[in-house]
Amino acid sequence: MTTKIEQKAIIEGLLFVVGDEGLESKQAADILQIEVDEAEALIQEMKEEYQTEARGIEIVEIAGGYQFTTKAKHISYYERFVESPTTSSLSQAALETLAIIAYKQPITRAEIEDIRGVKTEKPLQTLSSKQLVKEVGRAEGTGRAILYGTTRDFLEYFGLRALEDLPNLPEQLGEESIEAEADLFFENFQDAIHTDDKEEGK
Amino acid sequence: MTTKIEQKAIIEGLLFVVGDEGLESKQAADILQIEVDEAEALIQEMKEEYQTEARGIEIVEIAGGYQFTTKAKHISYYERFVESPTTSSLSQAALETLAIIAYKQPITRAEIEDIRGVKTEKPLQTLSSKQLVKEVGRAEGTGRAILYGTTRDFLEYFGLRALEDLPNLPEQLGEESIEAEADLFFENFQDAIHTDDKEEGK
Amino acid sequence: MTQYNVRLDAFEGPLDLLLHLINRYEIDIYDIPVSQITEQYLEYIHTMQELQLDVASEYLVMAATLVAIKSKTLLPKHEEEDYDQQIEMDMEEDPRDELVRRLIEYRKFKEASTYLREHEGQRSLTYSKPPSNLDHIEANAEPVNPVSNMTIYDLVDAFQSIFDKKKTKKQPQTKIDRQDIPIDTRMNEIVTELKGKKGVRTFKSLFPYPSRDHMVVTFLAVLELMKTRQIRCEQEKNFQDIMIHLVQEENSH
Repeated sequence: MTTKIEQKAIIEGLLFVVGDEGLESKQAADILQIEVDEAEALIQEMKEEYQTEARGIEIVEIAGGYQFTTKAKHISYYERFVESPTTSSLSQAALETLAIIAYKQPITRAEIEDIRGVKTEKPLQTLSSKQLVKEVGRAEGTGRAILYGTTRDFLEYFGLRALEDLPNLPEQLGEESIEAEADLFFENFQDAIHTDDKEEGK
Repeated sequence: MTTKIEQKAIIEGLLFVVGDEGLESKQAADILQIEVDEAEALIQEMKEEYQTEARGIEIVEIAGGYQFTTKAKHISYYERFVESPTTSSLSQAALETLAIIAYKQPITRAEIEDIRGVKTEKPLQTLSSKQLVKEVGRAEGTGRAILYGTTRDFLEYFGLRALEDLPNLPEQLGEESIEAEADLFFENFQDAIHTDDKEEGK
Repeated sequence: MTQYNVRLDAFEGPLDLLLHLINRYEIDIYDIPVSQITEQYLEYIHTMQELQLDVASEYLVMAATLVAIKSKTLLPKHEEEDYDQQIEMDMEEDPRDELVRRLIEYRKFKEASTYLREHEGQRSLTYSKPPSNLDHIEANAEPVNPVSNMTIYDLVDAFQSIFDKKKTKKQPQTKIDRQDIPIDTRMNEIVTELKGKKGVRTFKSLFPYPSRDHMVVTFLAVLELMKTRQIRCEQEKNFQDIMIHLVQEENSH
């Protein structure tokens, strides 16, 4: 019989070992030979405990599993040392394409292009090669076009627990979101400017 | 100015990030902008602290660098983890790699990566450790890259008497090439347009 | 020039550009003043062309769509019998409806992409680690069959899927060279053509190539020539050929 403290220690070790593949509470339960909700409760307690100043890692839930990550507030220390986890952020074209796939999957390229109003081959290629989307089947009818869907890496990349975490699509956008959009447009400039700055500053 | 507690938290994060590459006390000192012996002292203190029952990982010194490992006394739990079905089933990446090796053996890693279009180090490692593929020779020429092939276990697991029993690969679908041709004209525009603007992943 | 490059980069296509114009001129998306937006849109396209930036064919198609909507809204109501008119009022959609629907649909995903962008940013602040190599841990139990849930045909499928993926990655090869057709060039061509044919040609004869690109540019060139009063269009009856007349310059010698 293991004590609760030991159980937590074992979960810590397991979380370390699985890395970004993540650990499901079911797996933890099987290994500790306890009930799933017990394991879940332990992990939740640990999640809290890691929030203390004294810890440099924390538990996050991504793609249905728990995993350790470093804390965002320490990023400046790690940046000096290791390459950033997402060195290159996705282009706006890729991001829009990804948003459409995430909400409308399974979806064909033609359907995506219908929504975006532009050809989408290159963004799709980028997303496939980054393994953020994959073929999930073939559409019926002539041509049997490829149907695209998101991958586990997609959830991992954006730190999402599940597809259900995505907010509902706004049905009607009010004044606020129009302003937000204008802001986004401005941010695009900012982003572009910042990228240059960083490169210069290196 | 960071407190000692924070400094330890940052070292914890660093140790987590470096994994089995290890962290030297000199590196920790540079990042925290403190003296090397200060960093060394901090790490030694942490080493002690991790010895408590409550922790599932500990700090070990290997080849002049510090790194996290799991605790030896928990080995039975990791064994259970390794044996668990979720751990043992193959990922899509591993399955694809296995398919390529099965049909194209003997084949080098570079050739597999050429076909898949992505890095294949990890899937290959998985397949080797599960005894599905093995080194069957060396390629000619400089580098003498490892040639991979499938194992006896592979045949056994899939219930095949010999490699000749592998089903034929389906011919490329005619419909698809027709579709591709029809698209060619407009992709022509798209390509030219995309060449100079929109750098993906910027 | 640089400034315009940034602007070009900032748009993801004709819908994005339209949304920008709608925001900039504080236009109600449900009641778009088509004339105004068309003018702004075309002006933008012209600027890009003047700067010799490539204008994607999608932008030109949208230009044609806008012009088509504009002309539909400008068409006088048919003066037919009352009940016909009634039916038409019921049946006929606002010509802007389809465009509005597309703009709103596109805007939803543009919004959604900002959500993803935020998460991407957050995520980039934390590091995770790859799974540890546990090969050294020997399982006590019988070695597990790692493919127990699969058949050999799953392997064939996996192989097939690699080639399907490759297909989407393949850069198409084609011998046709892309043709740049700036509207200005096409306008000059049309004027020259008209001069050679005593100043009159049929509308149809201006579209010798079955190329979408060429057709759109030609159509825009005709509109532009009409606007600048270099040509005049005449049609005697419904469905008859439209005749294009070169407007003789007053100070011509």
